Order: sequence, then C-alpha cells, then structure tokens
Amino acid sequence: MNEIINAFFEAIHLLVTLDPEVMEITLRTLYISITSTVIAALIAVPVGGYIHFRRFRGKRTIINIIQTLYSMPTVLIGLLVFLLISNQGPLGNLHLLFTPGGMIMGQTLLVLPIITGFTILALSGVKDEIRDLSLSLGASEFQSIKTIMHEAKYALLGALILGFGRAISEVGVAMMIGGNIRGYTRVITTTMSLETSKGNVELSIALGIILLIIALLINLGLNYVQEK
Amino acid sequence: MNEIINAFFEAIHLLVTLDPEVMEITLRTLYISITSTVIAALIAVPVGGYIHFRRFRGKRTIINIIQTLYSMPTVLIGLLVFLLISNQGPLGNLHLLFTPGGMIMGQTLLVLPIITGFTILALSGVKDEIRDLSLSLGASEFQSIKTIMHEAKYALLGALILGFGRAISEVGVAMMIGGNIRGYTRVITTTMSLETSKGNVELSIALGIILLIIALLINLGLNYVQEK
Amino acid sequence: MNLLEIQNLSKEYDGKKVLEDINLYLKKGSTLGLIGPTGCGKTTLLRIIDLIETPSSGKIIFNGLEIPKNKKDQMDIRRKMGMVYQKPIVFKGTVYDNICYGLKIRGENKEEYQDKIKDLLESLGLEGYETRDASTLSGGETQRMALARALITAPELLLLDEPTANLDPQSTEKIEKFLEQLRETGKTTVIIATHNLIQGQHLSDEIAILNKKIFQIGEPEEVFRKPKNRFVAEFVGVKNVKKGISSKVEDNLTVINTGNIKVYATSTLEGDVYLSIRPEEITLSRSEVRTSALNEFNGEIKEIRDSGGILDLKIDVGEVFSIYMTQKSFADMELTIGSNVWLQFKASAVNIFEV
Amino acid sequence: MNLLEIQNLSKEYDGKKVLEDINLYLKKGSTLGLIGPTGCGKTTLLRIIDLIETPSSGKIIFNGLEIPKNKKDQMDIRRKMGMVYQKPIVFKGTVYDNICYGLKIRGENKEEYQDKIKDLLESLGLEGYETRDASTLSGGETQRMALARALITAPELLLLDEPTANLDPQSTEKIEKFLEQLRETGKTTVIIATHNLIQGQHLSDEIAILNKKIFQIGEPEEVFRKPKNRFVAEFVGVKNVKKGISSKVEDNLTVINTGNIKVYATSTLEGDVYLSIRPEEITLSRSEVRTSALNEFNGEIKEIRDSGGILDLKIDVGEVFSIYMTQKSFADMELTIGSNVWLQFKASAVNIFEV
Amino acid sequence: GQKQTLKIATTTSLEDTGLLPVLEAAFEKQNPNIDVQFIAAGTGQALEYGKKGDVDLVMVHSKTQEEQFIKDGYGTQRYVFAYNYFYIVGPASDPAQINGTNATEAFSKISAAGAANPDQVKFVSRGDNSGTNTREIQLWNKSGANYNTTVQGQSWYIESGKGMGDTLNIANEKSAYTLSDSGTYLAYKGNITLVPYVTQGKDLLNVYSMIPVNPEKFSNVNYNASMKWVDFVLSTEGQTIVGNYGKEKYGQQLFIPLAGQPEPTK
Ligand SMILES: Nc1ncnc2c1ncn2[C@@H]1O[C@H](COP(=O)(O)OP(=O)(O)OP(=O)(O)O)[C@@H](O)[C@H]1O
Ligand SMILES: Nc1ncnc2c1ncn2[C@@H]1O[C@H](COP(=O)(O)OP(=O)(O)OP(=O)(O)O)[C@@H](O)[C@H]1O
Ligand SMILES: [Mg+2]
Ligand SMILES: [Mg+2]
Repeated sequence: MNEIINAFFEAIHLLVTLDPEVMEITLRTLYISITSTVIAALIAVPVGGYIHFRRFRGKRTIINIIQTLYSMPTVLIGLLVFLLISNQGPLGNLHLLFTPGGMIMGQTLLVLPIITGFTILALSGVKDEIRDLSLSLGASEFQSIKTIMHEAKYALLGALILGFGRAISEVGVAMMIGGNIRGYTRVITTTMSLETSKGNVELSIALGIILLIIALLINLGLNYVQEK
Repeated sequence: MNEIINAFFEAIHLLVTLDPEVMEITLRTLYISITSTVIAALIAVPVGGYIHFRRFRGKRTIINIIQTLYSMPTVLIGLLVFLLISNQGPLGNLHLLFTPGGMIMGQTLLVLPIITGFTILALSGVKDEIRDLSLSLGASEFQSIKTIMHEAKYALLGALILGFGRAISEVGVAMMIGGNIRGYTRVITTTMSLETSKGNVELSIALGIILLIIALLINLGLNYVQEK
Repeated sequence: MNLLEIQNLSKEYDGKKVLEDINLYLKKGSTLGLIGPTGCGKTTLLRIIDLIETPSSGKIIFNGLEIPKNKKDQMDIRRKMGMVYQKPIVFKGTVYDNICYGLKIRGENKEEYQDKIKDLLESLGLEGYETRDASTLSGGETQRMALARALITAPELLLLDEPTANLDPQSTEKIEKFLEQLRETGKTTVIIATHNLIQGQHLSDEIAILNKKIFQIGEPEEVFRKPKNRFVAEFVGVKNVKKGISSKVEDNLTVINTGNIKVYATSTLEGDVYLSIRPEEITLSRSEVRTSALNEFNGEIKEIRDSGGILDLKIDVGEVFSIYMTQKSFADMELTIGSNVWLQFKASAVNIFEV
Repeated sequence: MNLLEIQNLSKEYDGKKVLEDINLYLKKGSTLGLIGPTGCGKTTLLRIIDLIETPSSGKIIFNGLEIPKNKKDQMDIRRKMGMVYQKPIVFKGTVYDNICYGLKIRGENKEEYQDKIKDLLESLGLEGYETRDASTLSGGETQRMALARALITAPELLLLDEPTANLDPQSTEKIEKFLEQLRETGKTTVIIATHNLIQGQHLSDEIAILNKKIFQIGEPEEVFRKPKNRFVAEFVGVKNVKKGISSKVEDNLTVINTGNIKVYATSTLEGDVYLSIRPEEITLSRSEVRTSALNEFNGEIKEIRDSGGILDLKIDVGEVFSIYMTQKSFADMELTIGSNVWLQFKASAVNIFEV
Repeated sequence: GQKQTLKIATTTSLEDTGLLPVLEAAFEKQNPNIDVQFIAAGTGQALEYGKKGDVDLVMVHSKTQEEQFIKDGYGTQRYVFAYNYFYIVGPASDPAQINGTNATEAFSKISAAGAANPDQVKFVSRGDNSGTNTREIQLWNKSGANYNTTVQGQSWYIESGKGMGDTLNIANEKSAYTLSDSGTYLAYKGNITLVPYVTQGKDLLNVYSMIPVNPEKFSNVNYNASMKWVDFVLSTEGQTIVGNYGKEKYGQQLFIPLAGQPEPTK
C-alpha cells in the first residue's frame, strides 16, 4: 500500500509545484466536464420539468427509458457519437472528432438522462399543494415551476453534482471521441488510463486524487452558492 | 449511420440465436452488477439512513465527501482495489485479483457513495412530520425509519436503479480488477472495449444494445415489484 | 353587476360526484358564505373557482367573460383572485418571503409595499414575525400568514377556505373584524367556505348551504328562519325538527300528527311534512296557562346543557323539544332535571317544509 | 392516582420561551382541556407530553415513573399514548393502511381488529372509506381518520390537538359524543388542546388556560365563573370587563369607580381592580324599576348581533355592556337600535379580580 | 502559413513506449505550422480511424493487417521505420523450461506443458487482434499446435482481451508466460517479476511502419503533412532519435532504425 501514500505525496507535489502539464490537463478537464454538465442541465431540467408537470400517455414508459439510460456504457456513447461525427458520419463536416467540442457533445449525452431522471425525481418530491399554492397566488405556469424548483433545490443540486461527477470521471467518451491527444484533448481520466497502461501506477493514483480534490472544491462551491 | 442499423440487427440476431458466448457474458454481467448493487445497497441504505437521522458534527462535511465520491473515476477505484488485492497487497492472500469476486468488490465500492448519497436525499424528501407521526403511533426508531423509507420508496428505487446502472455500465474496474479474461471475468462492457479496439464497431454497438435491453428489463422488474 | 357566475357546474372524482349542478351568482363587492358539513365539496368548489381544478362540466363566468381555455388568460384572471387554503402550506423561507411571493411573481417592487406588509402583519397579530422561518409557525399563525399572503396583492375576489378553523375566539374575532372592514370598502368580493354557521352568517350578504348540491341560497336571515328543506333545517341548527302528517283544519291552519302529539301550524301544506319550532319561540311555565298559543304540552325536563351562559333544556312531551333559557330565569323558576313543566308555542311559530 | 404529572416544565426555541414553568397533575380517567389562544404553546406541550419534543427543563412523570432517557423505554411509554395532530398528515396508502399502522407496528394481528376498525369508522362517519387513498380526503375527513388511527390501539392517554377544528357542528357533535362516551368508560385519560371554549368546557373535568404559562386551572365551572385574572376573564369570554378603583363601602361591599359609572360589588378587594358582569345576570327594562339590585343604569342600545338565535345587545350606559336576550323577548319589548333602556344587576353578580 | 494538424492513429503499445512525443517535438521544431496529434487505440481501431478518413496517417506493427489496409485502397504505402523483437517472458521458475530455446520451440513446450499441467503452466494472450496478438497466433500455428483446437479455449490459455501492460500484469499475477513487445516489457520491468526468456529471432521480429491515408479516397486528409512526417522520421535526424530512444530511461535501445533498408529477416 506504499504506492497509495507515495501517490498522495505525488499528488500534493504536482499541485504545489503547479506542474504545468498537470495544470493544463486539469483546466481542460474542468472546462469540458463543467460545460457538458451545464449544457446537459440546461436541456435536462426543462425536459425533466416538462415530463414531470404534463400528464400524457406513455409518461411512465419515458421515465423507464430515461432510467434505463443510466446504464448507458460510455463506450457505447463513444461509439455512437463517433459514428455521428466521424468524417463519413452525418455530422462529419463539423469536424468534431478528436476535439474538445466532440468530447463535450459525448459527455452531454452521457449525463443528460441522469440529470433528467433526477430532475423528475426531485420535482416529484415537492407536494402538488405547493404548485396549487403558487398558481393561486398568481404565478404563471413557468413561475410555478420555478417555485417548485426552488423548493426542490437540494435534490436538484444533488442531480447536478451527480451529473458533474459522471462527466468528470468518465473515460470512454473522452478516449474514443477525444483521442487523448496531448495538449489538446487529454484530460485527467485519459491521462490516468495512459499512465496506468505505462505502468505508472503512482502517477495515475496521484492524478485520481487531484481529480477528487477538484470535485470536492466544485461541490463545496455549489453548496455555498445554493445556501445563499 | 448504417452501422447502427446493422448493429441493431446484430443485437437481435445474437439474442434470438442465443449465441452461447454472448449469453455467458450477459449472465456474468448481470450476476456481477446485481450482486454489487445489492451488497452496496445493504450497506448504503442503513449508512445513509444513519447519516440522515442522526445529528452530529461534521454531517455536512460527510455529505460533501460522499457527493465528491460521485466523481470517483473507475480507473482510480480499479487501481486502489488492485493494490489492495494484488499478490503483494494487504488482501493478497484472498486471491481476488482477476476474479469475479474482485470485480464485485470494486463495483460495490464504486456504487456505494452514489446509493448512500441518494438515500440521504431520498430520506430528506420526507417531511419530519411523518417521523413524528409514526413515533407518535408507537413506532420504534427502527420502525419509523422503515416507514420513512416506505414514504421515500420512489426516490430510493431511483437510487438503486442509478447504482445498478453505474455498476453494469462501468468498465474501468471490470478491466483492471477482472482482467477481461475470456470465459471467466469477461463482461459486456469489457467485451465492448475489446471489440472496439479490434475495430468491430457493429458488434460492440450490438453488445451495448443488449446491455440496455437488460437494464430496461431490470428497471421494469424493479418498478413492478415496488408498485405492489 | 355580477363578478362571478357559475352555471350547471359539476365535478366528479373517479366517477363519484362531489359537486352537482352548482349555480351561483355573485355581485361585485358582496360576500358569499359557503356553508356545509365536512366533505360536502366546499374546498373543491373554491379550487374550481380559483381555476386550479377543472370542473367535469358547467360554465364559470368571471367579470362577464367565460373562463378561457388558455393557461395564460386563466392566469390573468387568477391574478385577480386570492385564495387562502384550508391546509397550512408554506413556501420554504421566512414569513416575509411567503408574504411577498405574490408581489415577486407579479414583478412588483417589494420596497413599495413595506408599509402595507407591516400593516397587514400588525392587523393579523403577527407583528415582528417577518424573519421567522415560516415552517415553524403554529397552526393559527400559519393561517393568519396565509391570509396576509393572499391579501397583499389586493385581490378582487377573495376565496377563503375555513379561514379561522385553527383560531381561538379572540383571533377569530380579529379576522372577522378585518373581513368586515374589507366588506365595507365594497372593493373586495369574498367567498368564505366554513362549517361555522355563525361565522357564515355574520360575515356574508348571502349564504349557500352546500352538500354536493346547493340546497338553499339566500340572505342569512332567510336561510336561518325559513330553511327550505330538512337538510338545511338540520344543518343550520334548527332544533326541534319532527316528521308528521299534516291535514287541513281551516284556511291556512293545519294540524300535524307526529304519531305522539298533534301540533297546530299556520300552513296550507298537507301530507307528509317536517315541522320545526325555533327553541326561542317556545315558552315554558311550571303550571298550565291559558294563552292564545294553540299548542300547549305537558312534559318533563330530561337534560340540561350549558352552552356558554345560555342553557339548552331538553323537554319530553311525547316528542323531545329543545328550548333555550338564561341561567337566571332557570334559577328563578327553581327548575331541575325531572321537573314537570308546560310548553307553549303559537301555530304561526311552527315552520313547515316538504319531506 | 395521577397518570401524568408535569413539574416546572419549560421550553425554549432559539432562546425564545414558548412554555414557562408548567405544572400539571392529571388523574387517571380524567379529561383535561388545554385552552388558549393561537401560538400559546398547546401543540408544543402536547408534543412534549408525547415525548416527541424534549423540554428545555422540567420533569414529566408518567404512571408514577419519571420519563427515562432511553429511546426504547420512551417508546414503551409512548405506545400507551395516542396523539391526533393538528396538521392533517397521512401516510401513503389507503385509509385502512393508515388506521392499521399502530397495529402493524405493535405486531398485532390486523384480522382480529376488523370489527373494531369497522365500528370506529362508522362511529366517525367514515364507513366505506377503507379503500380510499388517504391523501384525497377532505380536511374534516382527514381529521376523523387521524382520530381513528390514534384510537385503534386503545391508548391510556389520548392527546388531541384541535380535534374538531376542521369539522362542522354536526360532525363535531358526533366526535364530542364519542369522546364523552370514552370519558364515561373512565379507561382513557384525555388531554384535549382547543381554542374552542365551549368544547373544552363540555368535554373536560378540568381546564387549563394556557398562554406560555398556565394562567388558571380548575373545573370548567370555576374557571368560567371565577376567572382569576384578566387574561383568563377575557379569554373565557367574560364580556363586560371594566377597570376601576374599588373602595370599601361597608363590610363585604365595595363601590368601583370606572371613571364613567360607579358599580357596587360584594367584595373586599380595594384599589385597582377589574370587574365583570356576565351578560345573563343583567336585566333590561324600558323604564326605571325599583328592585333590590344595587346597580341600575340608564342608556341606549348601540348594536344588535344575532348569535344563532340568541341576541347580543350592546348598551351604552357610560360604559358599554353586553347583554343576551331571546329573539322573542326582544320582539315583545319592541326594542330597536337607539331605544332608551334601563339595566339592573345585583352587587353579588359583579365579579372582582386583581389587575 | 496557417496552422495545420496532422492526426496520427497509433497503437497503444507504441504510444506507451514514450517515443512518439520525442519525435513530435523535433518534427514540430522543423515544421512550426504543423500540429501533430497522436490518437492511441487498439490496432483494429487505429486502422478503423484510417478507413473512415478520420486520421491522416497510421503507425502500427501488424504486417498482414497493414497489407490488407493498403490493398483495400485506404492507405498509400507502407513506410517501415524501425524494428525490435517481441519477448517471450515467463515466471522465474520457468515451469515449461523454455530458457535457451527459440520462439517456436518455446511455444510448443508451453502448449505441451500447459496441456499436461494446466495448474502450473499458463499462458496469457492479449486476445485483442493487436499486432502482438496476431504474431502470437502465428507462432502457435508455426510451433505445431493448432491454435483453434489445441490452444484457444484450453484451461492453461488465458485471453485477457486487454492492452500489453495489463496483460503483463495478469501474467505476473498468475505466474504465466506471455508474449510482449520489448518496449512495454521494459517499462513494466520494475513492477513485475517476469523474466524474458526468448528475445531474438526472425519469428519475434517486430517491424513498425507508417501508412499515409489515401488522399484519393478521402479528400480531407492532410497527405502533404503525412509525407512530411514520413520524410522526417526516415531522415537521419528522425532515425537517430529512434535509435537512441530508451537508452537513457531503460539503459538499452528500444528500437533499431530501419530507414532505407530492406525489412530484416532475422
Ligand atoms: N382527489 C380526490 N379524489 C377523490 N375524492 C376526492 C378528491 N378530492 C376530494 N375528494 C372527495 O370529495 C368530497 C369533497 O371534498 P372537499 O375537500 O371539497 O370537501 P370539503 O367540503 O372541503 O370538506 P372539509 O370541510 O372536510 O374540508 C370529499 O368526500 C372528498 O373525499
Ligand atoms: N420549531 C420552532 N421554532 C421556533 N418557534 C416555534 C417552533 N415551533 C413553535 N414555535 C413557536 O412557539 C409558539 C407556540 O407554538 P405552538 O405550535 O405550540 O402553538 P399552539 O398553541 O399550538 O397554537 P395554534 O393554536 O395556533 O396551533 C408559537 O409562537 C410558535 O411560533
Ligand atoms: Mg375543505
Ligand atoms: Mg397548535
């Protein structure tokens, strides 16, 4: 287990010395996973809200499908997005393959069902009576939804944190769509994979620790923002 | 996009012909991910309950840490468990490395924080008044917790489905701890990775589709059970 | 002009009718008391009027216009109403946050309302509660906060669902005073659902007795004095309701045989009827007296109940009658359980209605 | 024997006292009415007694034993109690599921309780509601279901928080009958928190007037007739409360100068006092009469209010007095607003208490 | 001029050696307007990227697959630039006693000993159609065994379905033999106890090549840059870098330069 202790010191070393390559990878990781989470949230929260608030046939089925997509393997998303944006694919002329943009697209798709599903769950935790009350007090449909979201803010925050966690920790999409290109699409998880396959276990663990530290800071930040 | 259509037919073909290798891998996948989810749930639900119901210093911190662990990369879990159970490691003499048992251990660890975190969230969705009411009607602490769980059953089910989805779709732990050994530790996601690296995109997607079909069936089953 | 009209409105839940053929016309500035027993559909009707619930059939006309289907237009109408729910629901946040909700939603500048908020809180006995976490309020405090929350936007139509159910008499009186003032300004039209007859009577220009259907609607006086049917009679607390067979004696005088006694009444109704006599119409004496009252019966005091200073006596003269009496007369007449007494009431005091 | 004793109990929230130095002794089988205005701490006290909330200080003794610290032991005691909450909270599921909760928890065989459940539902007017989704019940229905839920396990101590706040008079009467029967069996000790004085009075052997502290505790008769202080007097609805300075006239007779009139009272209290006269102790005549009553005043009718058959007149004789009168006497005397009248009451009818 | 990119798909084992960034740095110094991007993937996947025109050049070490790639018109030509040898490695106890043999002998000994004593003698295969795996299968067939009937599926024969590094780890954990490229083995040497037994010979020859993707097939590929890269790697400077790489880090040369020479045969 010495490796773990060494890895810990290595992580600290990389952080305090502001190792330029680690910094660069870390910033890119943050940029990609935060962007994906934000885009996914911008889609998922309204969609989840729509599904929660409307009554329609097949609602249960849609929820089941969304929940099924929690099981979407990153490799599968990677492959599907690859087929979509590769040179021959329908979106080939956007030239997104092996770019951060493509990674964002893939991670957004990965995170979308999770945030949607948990938005629905968060909203169903709020009693119908709150909706009635807000409408009654003159809220538009949209305002009442905002009110309900506000009542459900803890749970929604949980969904966001979960989505972010999924995005920042995944490696399948980043590898397949990003290609792990040094200086361009390399992120923490793909670096970890690479270093692991090179046999650099300690460095890999150190990078993992750095990733978790970042995630912790992001969570603390989110919590702080929503307490206000 | 022809590949996707082909992959779809291939998936159906593999399913209806009961391709023996695919069946074997599928059953193993189910066995490992269900076992991991169940073990994780057996730990996470009481732990989450404990954290939710007790007031103690540092509770907020613990929740933050749990939420941070949503971001745990599978590669990191893989590495840590690897160091733990490899020949030289502290648990080396259990000989769990490259066995399904080791994979279960890794996936359990992966899923644990997610189920714990969402158990806490699910429980906080239930009003305190329900707890007071059940105590008032003579419930023991334990019974009142059961009652609250019952009130939160939709959200708890969501947490389980999420945990299961994470376990069945992950590949890092399965690769690193299981070793993707044919006929022994090979599961759907590791097969997908392998076939992808061989360039067999269609087969890989077909396997992904099979995985999603299984996940759908499991979700429907869980929903059915809890409606009763 | 009618602010609100409801025509042939019905509501079903799972095939079970809970409101049937409701018709209501509500003048601008008037107050309607919606009175009925628990489960009679009061809350449901208010929710339908507030456009929160949709009726199974029927029409609602607000300010001369039928309620549009469009959500946005419905909201515009709803913004002219305010509703206070029976269940004490609060938004997360402080009392102040809760009260300002309607303003925020309408994009009003909260700052301009500081005085109004203060006044409202004060007149509802909640001064200084602004920063309290709303979820920790007591039952009655919550109810008063809910009233302030609905009133801050000065609604044209105010819907109140049991607004004083959780309040003590003092607070109730305060709220009633408040509502009476509101009524006097003539600006706010109010519907107040209550099971409290006295309250309904005090606060309303008209009352509607509801039990799935509207059984009677009219000025309180009229409904109380002349219940149209047995349900209303029993509900408005007309005591002494008896069933009997009425036969004509002369023009405008009938005798009703209850099976046990015969009661004279000025009425033309024949056949199966209900009769009632208001307790305060009955006089009581220790010996037989010859009066102009056509009805005189001898019996015994069975029960004595103290209802806040006034005594309620049950006297069995073949049928059991309730009569009211002050504590003082009771003492003066040296009555007690078992005392033999005589009851007298006029034929014209007997109220007759169809079965 | 006392089932429950509470000694020097206090409760603070965020440094704000909501209960202060509460002392209560409750005999087995007796019923205590806990009466007070909204926010006075009724709910808090009941929750403390039910061991749901912990007091900031003080002792609770149940069945002779001080409440143990241990959760398990607390539960054993709590299982001997039943509480009906003011807020209508239901468990997910049907009415039947809700009612059986206490049985399930205690490992009782539900089958054995089928008859009891049926009886309970019936006597609470909820027959046939077994399979209804509990969350769709109306306000009053929920309250009755909650009562059934608490009663099914036959608690030794029953805690009721505003049990009829959402109920109409008919249903209230049913529940009151029910509670009276319970009381007659002498098996169940009951604490009933209510802001409804009449109810508290009807149902209780003793009543406690609460407002953070207990202001007075005693038999209803005593509390109503002889309020110990102004708070109680006002709260129990003693009308005609006036402040004045009392000076001795002779042994056991004082005269109280209110500044506007002088009132004679049989009392020995001197200095600043409050006086009250119950409305039904005051007689009214159209002309001056010479009676043995020491107090006679001339004035004018200012207001007439109909409280369910009995009239409440406000007469200004320098001070405004309330008096009660039947509709009939009122008509017989041909009174109206502005009529000049005389009021008489005995010195012994005047109640005096300290400021 | 405007900055162009040169996308090169490569096998993971080649990337793992760490040679590529060194070449890249030198190349970009000479061609400041070209940004070289390496995408590491399995051999099949790397070729798949080429087949779709998603990359400009592939760098692999699997001759048969490469020839098929060119035959199908996806690539223009094979430019070999270096070679080394695969290593047959195994546990220090050497239960199949392959020390001192050549590749085919070693494989036939392993299959015989594995069949006789599957608990003691094991072989871990990558089983991933990579260049290494392709060579391994060729060796089994050449050693007299029939890969399909007497090797694959046998209890002593473990298919890892993973990259070289992980496969070495599994072999190490299971005290098994395996076939590894020299670069990965040297990188892992510190963490594992496996010993190289056979490291030379024609059968173990591992030739690395570059294939530009066919610009006639995919108009978007940067053939120009590809050829600049090819020229650079085959230049004296490029070949010096290749030849010296590893001396510092592993104390030995990892690649033998091959520019302008015919493919070695032993
Ligand atoms: N969602 C629902 N599904 C089924 N039945 C319902 C639903 N909502 C209300 N009801 C039933 O409709 C009837 C009328 O309910 P409503 O809440 O309007 O009564 P209410 O007059 O307000 O009674 P209370 O005075 O007890 O509050 C009740 O019998 C109630 O059980
Ligand atoms: N959790 C809390 N935090 C702060 N204050 C509280 C809390 N719970 C109750 N209070 C305050 O304590 C006082 C007593 O509350 P309680 O609910 O006991 O009143 P109550 O007598 O039951 O009133 P009501 O008749 O309105 O239900 C109120 O002023 C209330 O606002
Ligand atoms: Mg209601
Ligand atoms: Mg209360």
